[in-house]
Amino acid sequence: MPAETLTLAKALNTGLRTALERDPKVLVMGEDVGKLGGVFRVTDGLQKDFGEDRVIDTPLGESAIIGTAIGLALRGYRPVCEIQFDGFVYPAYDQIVSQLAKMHYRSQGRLRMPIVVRIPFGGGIGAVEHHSESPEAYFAHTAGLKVVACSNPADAHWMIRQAIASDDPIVFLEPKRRYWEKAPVDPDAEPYPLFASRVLREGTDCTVVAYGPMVRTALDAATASANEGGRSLEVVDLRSLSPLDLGPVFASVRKTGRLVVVHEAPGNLGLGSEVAARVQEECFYSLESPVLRVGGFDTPYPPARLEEEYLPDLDRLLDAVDRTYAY
Amino acid sequence: MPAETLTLAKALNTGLRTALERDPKVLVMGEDVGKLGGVFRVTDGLQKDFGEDRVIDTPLGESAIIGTAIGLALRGYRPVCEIQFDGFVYPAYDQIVSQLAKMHYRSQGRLRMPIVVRIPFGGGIGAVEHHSESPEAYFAHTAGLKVVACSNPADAHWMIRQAIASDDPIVFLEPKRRYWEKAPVDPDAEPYPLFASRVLREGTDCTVVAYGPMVRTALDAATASANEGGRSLEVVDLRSLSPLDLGPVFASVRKTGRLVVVHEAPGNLGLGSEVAARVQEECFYSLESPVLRVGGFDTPYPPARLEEEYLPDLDRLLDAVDRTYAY
Amino acid sequence: MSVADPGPELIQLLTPEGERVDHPDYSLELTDGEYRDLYRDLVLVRRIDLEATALQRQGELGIWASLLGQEAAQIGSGRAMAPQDMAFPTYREHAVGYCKGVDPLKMLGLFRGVDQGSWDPRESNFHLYTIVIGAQCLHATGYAMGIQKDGKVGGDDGEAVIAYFGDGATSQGDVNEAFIWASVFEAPVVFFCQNNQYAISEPLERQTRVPLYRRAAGFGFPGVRVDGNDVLATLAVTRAALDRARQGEGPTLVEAYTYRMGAHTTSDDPTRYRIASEVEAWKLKDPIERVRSFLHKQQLVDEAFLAEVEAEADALAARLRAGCLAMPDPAPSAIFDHVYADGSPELDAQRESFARYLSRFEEAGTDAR
Amino acid sequence: MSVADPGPELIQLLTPEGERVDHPDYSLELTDGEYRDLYRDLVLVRRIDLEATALQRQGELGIWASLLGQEAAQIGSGRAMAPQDMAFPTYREHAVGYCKGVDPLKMLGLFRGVDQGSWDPRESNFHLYTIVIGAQCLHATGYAMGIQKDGKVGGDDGEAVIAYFGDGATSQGDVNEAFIWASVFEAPVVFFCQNNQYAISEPLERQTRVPLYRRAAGFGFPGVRVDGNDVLATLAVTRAALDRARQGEGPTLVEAYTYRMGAHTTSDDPTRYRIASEVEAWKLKDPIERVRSFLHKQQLVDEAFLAEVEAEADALAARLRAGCLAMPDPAPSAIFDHVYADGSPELDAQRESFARYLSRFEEAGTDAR
Ligand SMILES: Cc1ncc(C[n+]2csc(CCOP(=O)(O)OP(=O)(O)O)c2C)c(N)n1
Ligand SMILES: Cc1ncc(C[n+]2csc(CCOP(=O)(O)OP(=O)(O)O)c2C)c(N)n1
Ligand SMILES: [Mg+2]
Ligand SMILES: [Mg+2]
Repeated sequence: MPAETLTLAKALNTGLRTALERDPKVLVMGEDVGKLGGVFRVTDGLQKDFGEDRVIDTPLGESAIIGTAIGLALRGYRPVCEIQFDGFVYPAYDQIVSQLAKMHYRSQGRLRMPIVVRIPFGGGIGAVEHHSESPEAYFAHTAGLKVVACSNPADAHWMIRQAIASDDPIVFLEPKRRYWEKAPVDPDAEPYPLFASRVLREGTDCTVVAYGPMVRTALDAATASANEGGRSLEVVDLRSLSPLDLGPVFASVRKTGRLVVVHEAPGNLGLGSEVAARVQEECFYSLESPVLRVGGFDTPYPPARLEEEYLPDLDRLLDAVDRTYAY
Repeated sequence: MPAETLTLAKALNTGLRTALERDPKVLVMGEDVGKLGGVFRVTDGLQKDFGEDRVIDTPLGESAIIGTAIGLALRGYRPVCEIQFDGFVYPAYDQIVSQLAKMHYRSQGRLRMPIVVRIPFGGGIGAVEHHSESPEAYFAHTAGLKVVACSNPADAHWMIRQAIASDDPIVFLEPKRRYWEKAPVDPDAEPYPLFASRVLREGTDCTVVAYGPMVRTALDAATASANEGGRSLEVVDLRSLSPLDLGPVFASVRKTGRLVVVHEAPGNLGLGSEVAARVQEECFYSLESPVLRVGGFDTPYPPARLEEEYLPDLDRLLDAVDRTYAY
Repeated sequence: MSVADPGPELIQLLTPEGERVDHPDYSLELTDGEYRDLYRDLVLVRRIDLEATALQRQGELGIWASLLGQEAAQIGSGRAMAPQDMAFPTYREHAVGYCKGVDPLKMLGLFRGVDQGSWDPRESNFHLYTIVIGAQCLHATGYAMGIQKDGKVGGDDGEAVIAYFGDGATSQGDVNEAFIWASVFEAPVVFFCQNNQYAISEPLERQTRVPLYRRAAGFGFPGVRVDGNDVLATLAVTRAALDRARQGEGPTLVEAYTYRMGAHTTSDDPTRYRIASEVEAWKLKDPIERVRSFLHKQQLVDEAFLAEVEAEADALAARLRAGCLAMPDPAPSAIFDHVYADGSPELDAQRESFARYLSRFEEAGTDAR
Repeated sequence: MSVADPGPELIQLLTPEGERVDHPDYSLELTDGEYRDLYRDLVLVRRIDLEATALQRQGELGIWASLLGQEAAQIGSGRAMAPQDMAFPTYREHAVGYCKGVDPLKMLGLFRGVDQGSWDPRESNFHLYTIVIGAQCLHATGYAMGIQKDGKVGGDDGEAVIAYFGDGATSQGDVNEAFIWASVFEAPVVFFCQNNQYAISEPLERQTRVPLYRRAAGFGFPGVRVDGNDVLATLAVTRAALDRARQGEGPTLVEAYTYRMGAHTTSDDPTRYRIASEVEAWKLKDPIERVRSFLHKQQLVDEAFLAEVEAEADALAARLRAGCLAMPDPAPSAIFDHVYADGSPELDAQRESFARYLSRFEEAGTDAR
């Protein structure tokens, strides 16, 4: 297949399709994933082609979606569970943190949990409450889980395939407001490793670390800054939130001496805090200024008409870059 | 009443009793809290004295404990919910993060949630799986909740009373392995503010930040270090994990130039990361070495026979202090 | 028998053709004026719903969850409540809010994205919308336990609670836990399930193999299935259940058998998962038409009355529209309001620093990029 | 009727006095040898339990969850399983594990604190213990769905699953969700509830107002109540339910009506919440005594056989004790083993740095302080 220009949602869809085609043990399950193809159409057409036995419209219960997926995995299946929106994963939290995350450890490696929990996450789509959450830290803090976030169509396609192929339970975060962004996807390319961060743009003045929906924002900020004759930003896409792959970040900070981490989730105990804690430890003598964090405020996600203010944007990001120069 | 020497568990018990006596709207509810008095006897005798209507043995369901407590709060009650062990709070996670934490915000301040969720937390008691967890970061990352942890009998008594009196939902963490430690409790003393950290021991060489069960460890380390003619440690008990009260920590670090944060929870995205991130931001020029974190490893809590190795202890703490001198 | 077949247990007092029928267990005596009022209610709430849908189409609301087809289930149960009774809605009970005296304009705020519920539940006894499926059933049960503790059951001043939820919601753990607690504590709560046959795209068969009302028996309390498109039957059945509750006889599950005539929300495309003929068949059971034909047959209304109701609906729609358009966006600082009752110094600091940040743009006379 | 009264619906094939009785729906034909085997099973698992309790008292186990009084419920259901059937236990099903061929010694590991389950569930078809109440019911249901997908229902090679849980567990959302899924998907799973009358200190009345087996009907599948102290009835009822499941007829709820004769666990003090006379009354229903008197009456056993079983029990207890004492503590590095199937570089780094840290003490010839 040649590279095709796909939306991020469609790139996920083709990734899921490939996985279903290649491994009869792969299942897709969740609310409205079948006939409807999911509320974002990520699973569009899959039930039609793979049948109700493999693409399963489930009863309305997130705990049961994960709990039965665990049972299916024990029986040798590889379930890909869709949680309809970020804010609806919490009823399944117990099954995820107490069962899914611990089964391999508890069983001394005898029982594998090749389960992917797909979650459209983040804000920016003008939705009502519970549809714009960024719960990644709740999962990344949980040993036994792996957590990844894609930021663009090519990664979306490859990362979902790699996540399904992995024998560990993976929380797979999809930047819902980027579902409709397009880019070429080459399904035959050599994939980039799943659990690796990636420098997306080189720069010399300040490192910017982002993931998921904020990667686009970070790249835009870098472009804006460059166009305006401003600072040269190096942008790193974390991609894997747990485990973190900070080698490239350390290298970058040793070069630039400055770091801003950006995410939509509230700053308090967000991924930015972890990155800051590690970078100040590893790069203590390289830092010219403290690591700064730009995140959602430490409030519940506000009503949609306030989300533009709530969410970090290009300006708040560049403001933070400026502030690293004020030290 | 004169000061009495009480165990931490008994100090909580007298605090609950006082709250039940003074406010008829206060309720105690949970699994086995009535006739049995709770598996740690923290609610011992309360049902006998206040009746089944106010001290309620509930059906076995954590989601319902919190969910009905929310309804009771809407009706004007002030429920104190007991979660039997840290590892059993997750079935209630949705009610806690999506409902309890957000109700006041959602209602524009019209609906208050004066609910306390008591959780015995942490390890060190030789228990089986799910009985030794440290879930504080999961709650502290959640805007709308407040999270506190007591470390000694006097604080336990006062903090539970203050938490019950507060109009905000509070996750109240009790260091279960310190339940049996004794100290004088003066129920008439002027209480220290609930949401404030506290310097428990002054020192000059390195600041140590701890909370809950690790406070004892930190104090012991400071004593050991002093006795061995080693470094002089300043020990700060965080007490409030959200909001954080880091003023005293900043002041201490400006004095000592060094900081070690210790907790039982896994290090990745633990409270230590947040403290490190903030301290490097606030005290960038005062730090002589990076902030170091000593925590549980990033694994599930291991079988009991390994917990002594897993849990941070005096040696690992002092080792970290030493390492701050290696920079 | 398919679970989607209502079966003989369906309680009906008014047929789709507008015939008044008797039921051995449920009777209802209404004055002519009360019949007319119910008709007015039905027409007005349908108009509210249509106007809101139109506002969404025009970009004035972000999304709208339509109650089209469920007017009778909501008005019947809403009008069954005494003022002191408390309702816990999902996101679709606009007509119940209307019965509880909440200004429909306020119910638009959440869908417009300017707030997350702006009415005062303590005044209206209509709780805020709950979007997480099933969660409110536990709140309702706890609230009902509070009524008991307040001694407001069994006497003349008895109070009761209704928890609204959908057919899909019956699969959530929380809803089943609410059944258990309500039963064990004999809480004065009515579980009112609007079985509108779908949970977004999923038909009832994905949630149960047996009629939903039967779920209750296994938890130790009665369950009944009522024709949710029959406002009279819904009123009678819900009133009886509320009375039972307020008299201290514990919970009841009412399954209001109805149909979601529109899309799940304005974001949904139901043609992907259901066939037109099904919708057509349900049109014949329209909850308003049957009342209209009853009123006609009984000669309880004349053209003037119908026109008056239409005019009232027009005026209400116009007020809604104007009010919606005039709804101001909240100030950015509102992000920080009401996170905590007792405040938080950390958050105050964030609020201030954000204000400083914004004021820099204002000073510079620029907008955010 | 109190929920704690078993009622006439209790299925029994062997009375507490050791009389064989008939039941219209359940029959059981056993050979003499099979009767004797059941007796041996009961005696051996009680001995395992007593020895473990003793080991805990002596500090060799951190805690123990005793099955005392529930031997028949567990042996009856355990022996009802075919080898290919899969069991999902709580933390109390030691006798089921025994039936599935798991070495009882392995079941001590978790309670000693050296592991969290060290047998291979894929070999024994006995899943690891699940401590979080109710969670395993969903795992069992998912596993049963997998059996369906594998085409292992309805044919000669049919497989089925049992999910074990307690009376308290019926209040958990997960258990109710499992009922829904099993029903909707017609999964080959038997929900086996050991109603031992208590959830720690809380009596059955805190969980339900009606007998638990009735819960099933509302979810669309049969529920039965069997005398859980009657190994024959439990065997017959469970076997029938498993056969139903493996033939593709979907789930069954079996409520095994029994009693927890001991404390909840060795950490518990039941004198705080129940009276001695209740325990005494249940002693008369002892699951082993009734088999013994049946065997005696039928002259199926002689003293030599009984002595042989005793000797076997003694030997087993001795082996358990010796094995338990010899169980080594895991190496500290085991903390880091098996967190991930595919590993994690971060964790490898932590493992290494911890090893370096420990080796410093070793070099210094000191222990941790
Ligand atoms: C816990 C949770 N999971 C998923 C959703 C997404 N969702 C919103 S409405 C809906 C279907 C609800 O169906 P039903 O209970 O029948 O109510 P209806 O919308 O038909 O009135 C779903 C799955 C949600 N809001 N909450
Ligand atoms: C989710 C959860 N909440 C609380 C506990 C603590 N706990 C352990 S056993 C138990 C009682 C269980 O009662 P039941 O289901 O009847 O089983 P039994 O112990 O009687 O066999 C409780 C509350 C737990 N293990 N899991
Ligand atoms: Mg519905
Ligand atoms: Mg029990």
